[in-house]
Amino acid sequence: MSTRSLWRWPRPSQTDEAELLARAARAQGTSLFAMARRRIWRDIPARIALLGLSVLALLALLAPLLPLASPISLDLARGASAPVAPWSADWRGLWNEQYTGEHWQYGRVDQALHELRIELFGKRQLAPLLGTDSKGRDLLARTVFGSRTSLSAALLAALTSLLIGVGWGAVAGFVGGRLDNLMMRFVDLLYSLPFVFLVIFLVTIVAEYRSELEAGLGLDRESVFFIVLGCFYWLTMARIVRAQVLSLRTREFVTAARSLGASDTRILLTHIVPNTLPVVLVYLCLTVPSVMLFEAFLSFLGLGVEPPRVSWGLLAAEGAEALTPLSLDVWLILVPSLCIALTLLAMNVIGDSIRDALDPRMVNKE
Amino acid sequence: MSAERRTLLEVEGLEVEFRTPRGRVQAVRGLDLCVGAGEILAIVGESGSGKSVAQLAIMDLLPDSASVRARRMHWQGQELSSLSRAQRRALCGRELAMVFQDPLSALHPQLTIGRQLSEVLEVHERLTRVQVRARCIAALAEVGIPSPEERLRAYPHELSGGMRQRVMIAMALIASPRLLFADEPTTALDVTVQAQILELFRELCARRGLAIVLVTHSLGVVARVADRVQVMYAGQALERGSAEEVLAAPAHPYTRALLRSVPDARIEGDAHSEPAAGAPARLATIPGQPPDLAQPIRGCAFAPRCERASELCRREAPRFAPNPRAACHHPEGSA
Amino acid sequence: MKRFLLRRLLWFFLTLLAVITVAFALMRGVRGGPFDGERPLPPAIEKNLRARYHLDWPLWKQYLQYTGPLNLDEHGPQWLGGDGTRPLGGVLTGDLGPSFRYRDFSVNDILAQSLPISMQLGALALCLALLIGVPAGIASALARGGGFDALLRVSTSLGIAVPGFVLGSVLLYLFSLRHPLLPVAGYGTWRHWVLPTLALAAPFAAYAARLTRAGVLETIALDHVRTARAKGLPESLVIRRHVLRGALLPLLAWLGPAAAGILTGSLVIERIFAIPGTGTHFVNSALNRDYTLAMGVTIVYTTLVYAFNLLVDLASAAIDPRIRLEESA
Amino acid sequence: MLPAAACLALLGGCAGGLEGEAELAFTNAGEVASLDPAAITGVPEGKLARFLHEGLVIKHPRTLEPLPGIAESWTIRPDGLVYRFVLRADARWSNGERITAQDFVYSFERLLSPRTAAEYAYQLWYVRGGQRYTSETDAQGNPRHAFETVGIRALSERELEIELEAPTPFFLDILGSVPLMPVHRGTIERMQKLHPDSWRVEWLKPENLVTSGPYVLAQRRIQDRVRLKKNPNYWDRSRIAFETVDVLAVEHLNTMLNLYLTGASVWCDNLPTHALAKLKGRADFQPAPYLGVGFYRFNTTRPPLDDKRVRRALALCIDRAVICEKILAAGESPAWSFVPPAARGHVPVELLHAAAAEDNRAAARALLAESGLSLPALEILFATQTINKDVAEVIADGWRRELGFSAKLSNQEARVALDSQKNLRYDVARSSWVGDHPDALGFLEIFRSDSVNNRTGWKHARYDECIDRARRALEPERSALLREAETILMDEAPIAPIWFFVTKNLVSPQLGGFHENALDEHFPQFWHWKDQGGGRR
Repeated sequence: MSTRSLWRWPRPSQTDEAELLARAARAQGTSLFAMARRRIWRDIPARIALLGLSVLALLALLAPLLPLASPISLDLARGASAPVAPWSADWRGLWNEQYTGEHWQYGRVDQALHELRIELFGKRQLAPLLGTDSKGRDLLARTVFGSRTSLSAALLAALTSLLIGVGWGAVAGFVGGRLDNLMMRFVDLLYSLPFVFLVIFLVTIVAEYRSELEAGLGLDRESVFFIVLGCFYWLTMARIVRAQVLSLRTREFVTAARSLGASDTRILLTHIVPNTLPVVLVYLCLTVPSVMLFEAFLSFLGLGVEPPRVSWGLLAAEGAEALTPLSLDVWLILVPSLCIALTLLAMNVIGDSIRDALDPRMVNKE
Repeated sequence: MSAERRTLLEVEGLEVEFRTPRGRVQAVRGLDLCVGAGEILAIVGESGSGKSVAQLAIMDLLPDSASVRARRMHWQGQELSSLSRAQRRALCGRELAMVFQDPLSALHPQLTIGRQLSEVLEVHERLTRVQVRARCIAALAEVGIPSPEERLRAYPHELSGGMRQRVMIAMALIASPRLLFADEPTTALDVTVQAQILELFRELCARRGLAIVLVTHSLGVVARVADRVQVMYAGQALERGSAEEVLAAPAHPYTRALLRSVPDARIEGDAHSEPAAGAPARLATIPGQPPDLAQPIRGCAFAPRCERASELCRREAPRFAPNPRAACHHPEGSA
Repeated sequence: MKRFLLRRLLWFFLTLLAVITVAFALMRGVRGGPFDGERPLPPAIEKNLRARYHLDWPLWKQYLQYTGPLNLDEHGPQWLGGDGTRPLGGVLTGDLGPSFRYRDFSVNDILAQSLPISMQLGALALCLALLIGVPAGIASALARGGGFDALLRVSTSLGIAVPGFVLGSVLLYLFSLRHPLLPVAGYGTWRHWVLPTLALAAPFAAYAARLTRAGVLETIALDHVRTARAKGLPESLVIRRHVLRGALLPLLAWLGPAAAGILTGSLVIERIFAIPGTGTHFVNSALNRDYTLAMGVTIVYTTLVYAFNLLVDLASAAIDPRIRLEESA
Repeated sequence: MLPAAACLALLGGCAGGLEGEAELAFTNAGEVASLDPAAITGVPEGKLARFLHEGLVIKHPRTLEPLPGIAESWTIRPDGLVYRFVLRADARWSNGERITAQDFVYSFERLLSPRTAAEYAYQLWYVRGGQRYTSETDAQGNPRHAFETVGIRALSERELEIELEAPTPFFLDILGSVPLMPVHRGTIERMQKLHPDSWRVEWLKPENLVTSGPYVLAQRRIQDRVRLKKNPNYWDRSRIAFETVDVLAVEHLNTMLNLYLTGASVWCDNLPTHALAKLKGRADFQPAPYLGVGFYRFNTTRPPLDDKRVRRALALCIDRAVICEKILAAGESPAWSFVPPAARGHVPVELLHAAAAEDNRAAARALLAESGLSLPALEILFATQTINKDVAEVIADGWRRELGFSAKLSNQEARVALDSQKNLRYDVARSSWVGDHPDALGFLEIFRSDSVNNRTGWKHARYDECIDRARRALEPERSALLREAETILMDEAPIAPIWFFVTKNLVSPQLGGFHENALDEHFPQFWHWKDQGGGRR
């Protein structure tokens, strides 16, 4: 009885092996993310939300290029005027030639965009379709430019909260024991600090060392302001990631990886952190809206973005001021609030569909 | 098998269909079922054959995405499908009861055992608190739980797997129902505990005249406790009969293939099961895969995997005729 | 259980001490003092003023005077050179010091008057949020995918999305200015409470609805709910006892931080509706550099956050026995 | 359900308001710092104090001329140094005790004493030995000099004599101001003994406070309201028209306006800027000149701002008309001089400027060219408020267009901005000044070289000499000196005056006895409903 018969499957010859490898290459396993992407794409509301947000981001990015009025040029004679009702607008009045070209300090990219806009449109600009505020400034332009601040505030703060929060939570959760307790107590401490003082303190620090910060790190007050916002939002992220890591740490695939000799840091980075991503992503979609609200809240208190820059929060705060029996400028509050609300709605919808897509239990359910 | 057993449940032509993103799936395609008092009917088949879905359909516990149709579904002469959902729900626990596979997740993690037991009595009978406690302790004792009075305040995660399954059974039987559906009750338990639970089922049948519909995929369980057996495949019954008949002389090729794939089962006079000389006893497997229930099935569902499949099998769906024990065009002994 | 409470208390004091220290350093780091005005004071008067509130002492001494049990000024204990009339003082003896801005009151007074109102507004808003949010969440979970579910998901997203002051202003405009049904602002009869409570409760009702919906969807798919039905329990009892109990855990976990959030949220609402709560002091004490009041408010805030988190832990341990208290300390 | 029950309990418990409605209610900007006249700091405190306390004199509601208050009559020695007051026989404290000259001596000593650390103690530094008494203290912070060295003496029960350092024409106005109002010695000392250690000021509590003015304190809740009741023992009680008055503490300008418009308040003294345009021309909104000036300070220590031609050019190139009409929009008038026209007995000296804005711009460009200096990107510093931002934007816009340099806006939190000004850490800074009494000296003295309020780094020997001599001089030499000082100020232009303040009172037309005046001070003694007649003076 030759040993061959023990080996029931014939050993593949060279040509078969090449063919096997080719077939293996073609067969593509669908990773959880790939499946999730397909599910999100099929989820109609999520698709609309994604498209809406990307259009918004594009508009914000190319704002200086668009033929909009200047967001900061005052037209005191006009004062507050109502938006042009779409059905009554005679399209000839859609454009006018009064572009003043005033803008706040632009970075290199914005400056280039602005010059391109001057070449393309010259003095032409869109009429104040969304009306003007009490100082005659074009609300449409201010909303678009405001979206730059609000979106970058949200993204930068969310990014900060992502980096610090996930890092902090992962380490605390993974290491556990005394260090974990200490790190979490620090989080509790930060939770209860008087945030208003913190904002004033950091904003004044920035004002003081403005020149060094701008020259050294290229950070102007605005981006530091966003990072400050971020510093408030990584706390909850850390807590959520820690809870997730605590449960993941005991799972079989981690012990398996450790049994194969993987170092702790390798396990943390390749095994544990990627597995927290679904939860992190969902919470991120919640952080971005709450950062926008916090920025609006600070603007309401006058601690928000530094004039002449503008943000949705500032617009909403100014709009809220205008609501008195004397003035019926309701649109001043509706436009910015609607923008914030729709962005947050889109974020929540995407957050929901990500959670449903990545939740293993939901995979086979309708 | 005594003939005078009153038939409690008669089901004819049970069909269950699920709406899923991948289209409509027929989980049960025309099942007939009847069981009498004091009798254990075992339904055996591979996973996905629709055996659990059938039980849930009769108990009306399927999610909204399922639609259930049957020519007849009689419970003690009463047509079940004519009852309202609330009336069907009222039958559960009082007339029909059910026990599930995984006892840990089937018990409420945050409620004590006593609370989950007394709940059933709260709904079905008017008793004082003292009487309820007494009945609970009696129920736990009946299923063989030691010092039951101490268990009332315990939580599910504080008991072992076997104990938890006993609590499930106590909970199902506390309102003394006539019929118990058991959905693979012993699969999640280790062998020794499995035997005790099966023994418990036999006693309950004898003592209470309880009818049990026992769903399992293990022929060992069938051999140990079942009075009558139905073999299911792809949503249909392929063979039925008394336990001895089906195990000793299986009529349907699928049943024979199932029996061959059981490691220790020895069937005399069957060439396939004798191990080739010198080769290690290899388990016989059934080639191919069960059919995709989302697509319509023509003819016999087992045809693609049946070694006796003929053109007739592929064209025409078999019926329990001429051999009343197997729905097959070429049953055992006829070829 | 006692060991857990004791440990939690110990951690509370440590955190409080850390918060006071960090906040103290923070406040004194910010430029501008409590007595700066558009019209600065003649040097002599400024010197007297700073002496009266010991602002001319070195920082470490001011810190010890503020927190320490011992009173370090001239009324302090004899062995410190004082006349012994008032040996004890500072936060550890419950004395939160004078307010620099509201000279007639001590911080204890201001908090004693304003805290109950803020708590009352917060509690009312939270209860209203639960009363609206939880049933809505359950209903939309049970009618999953239906019209009501979609409607609720949109309205909850909007509820979360609209900033507090916007909602407050709009409600004010509709129900007080355009149709004078309710008083514009102020604090008095129950009618003064309707609009502020609604404005404050809205975002929290939205959150409650979303969390409840997620919780119910998660729990209703569990096996023990099917067992409950198999036992013949009517559907309403199944939902109430078997589904809700598990579903409310995430909601409970969120209640802790939410309760603290209500306090800050009420800040805007109290400003618009002129309600004499503690919210306004959060910001004004910072802007006025009223160090002691700002510190007092911070201590209250920290205590409330800690108390709520403790309550949440105890409640969730009560609901789910598997959560052992030691582990989550 | 637990939340439902809690809801009802809370709703029931929130009828915590005061009993019944007050006859008259008006809004005051936020919670007052204190009711103690010696601890008064700002306008809101003054408004409330004038209900509770009354000093030796009160002021005519329209012309602010001193009128007899607790003092029935007074005589001034020809050299203007000694004032002698005779108190009313029927002047009573709210607890019935007679108000005596000794009460005023005690109150003035308390105001001057370093122990009280009163912010307005310098109001009495015009009295002989006053400044020394407050400033010079021993190690424990007690005054080094005895109070006898200060020129305040009670000649008898009803006669009080005050001796000044130098003749001060506006001293009677000072005596009418809030810090000079008397406090009841008995209550203060009794409360001090009962509660020696508490920070709480017991004698100011509603149940203890004894007052000399038309009303007494009935109830007080922080950030909500102060309820006042008519003082039964006030000497002029027959003329007080209202039994109860509510002073509402409201922070948010919009809320204040809404309360007025819905009739819940009869008067609000500050308005959100966006509402001003819509209120123009209404019967209840008649802004009047107010003794205050808005101006920009130049940091004269930082080149090129050390050259007065550059400063003059910047000052000329501000479009004051647009700012006053469109941004401030409450009827403010453009300011070309520093001392407001509302100051009594002073002819303002204006910055050299032409009538037409275009000519000023041309002159500014010429001045800049003549100085030959180029302007770097100047930074305009202002406290975080929308109104400051808008004014700064218009000015920066004008400088950018006319003088060709971009001005950066830097807003800082209010107190941080002040701190930057004090330490000369700014280029150009927004500032304002409101006088206590309608006299030019109060305005011009802040730019003395060593004055704490200068904050421009500008020093001018002749200017200092004019101010010092004016302090001691009598008319007509005094006003000549002041005019010369303002001429120097306008020539050197360390500051650029921009607008003169106006009052922003929105008052119900039914309220009689309420008149606009330069100091926006209003005395409730004269108030009444117009249709019911009542107190006429």
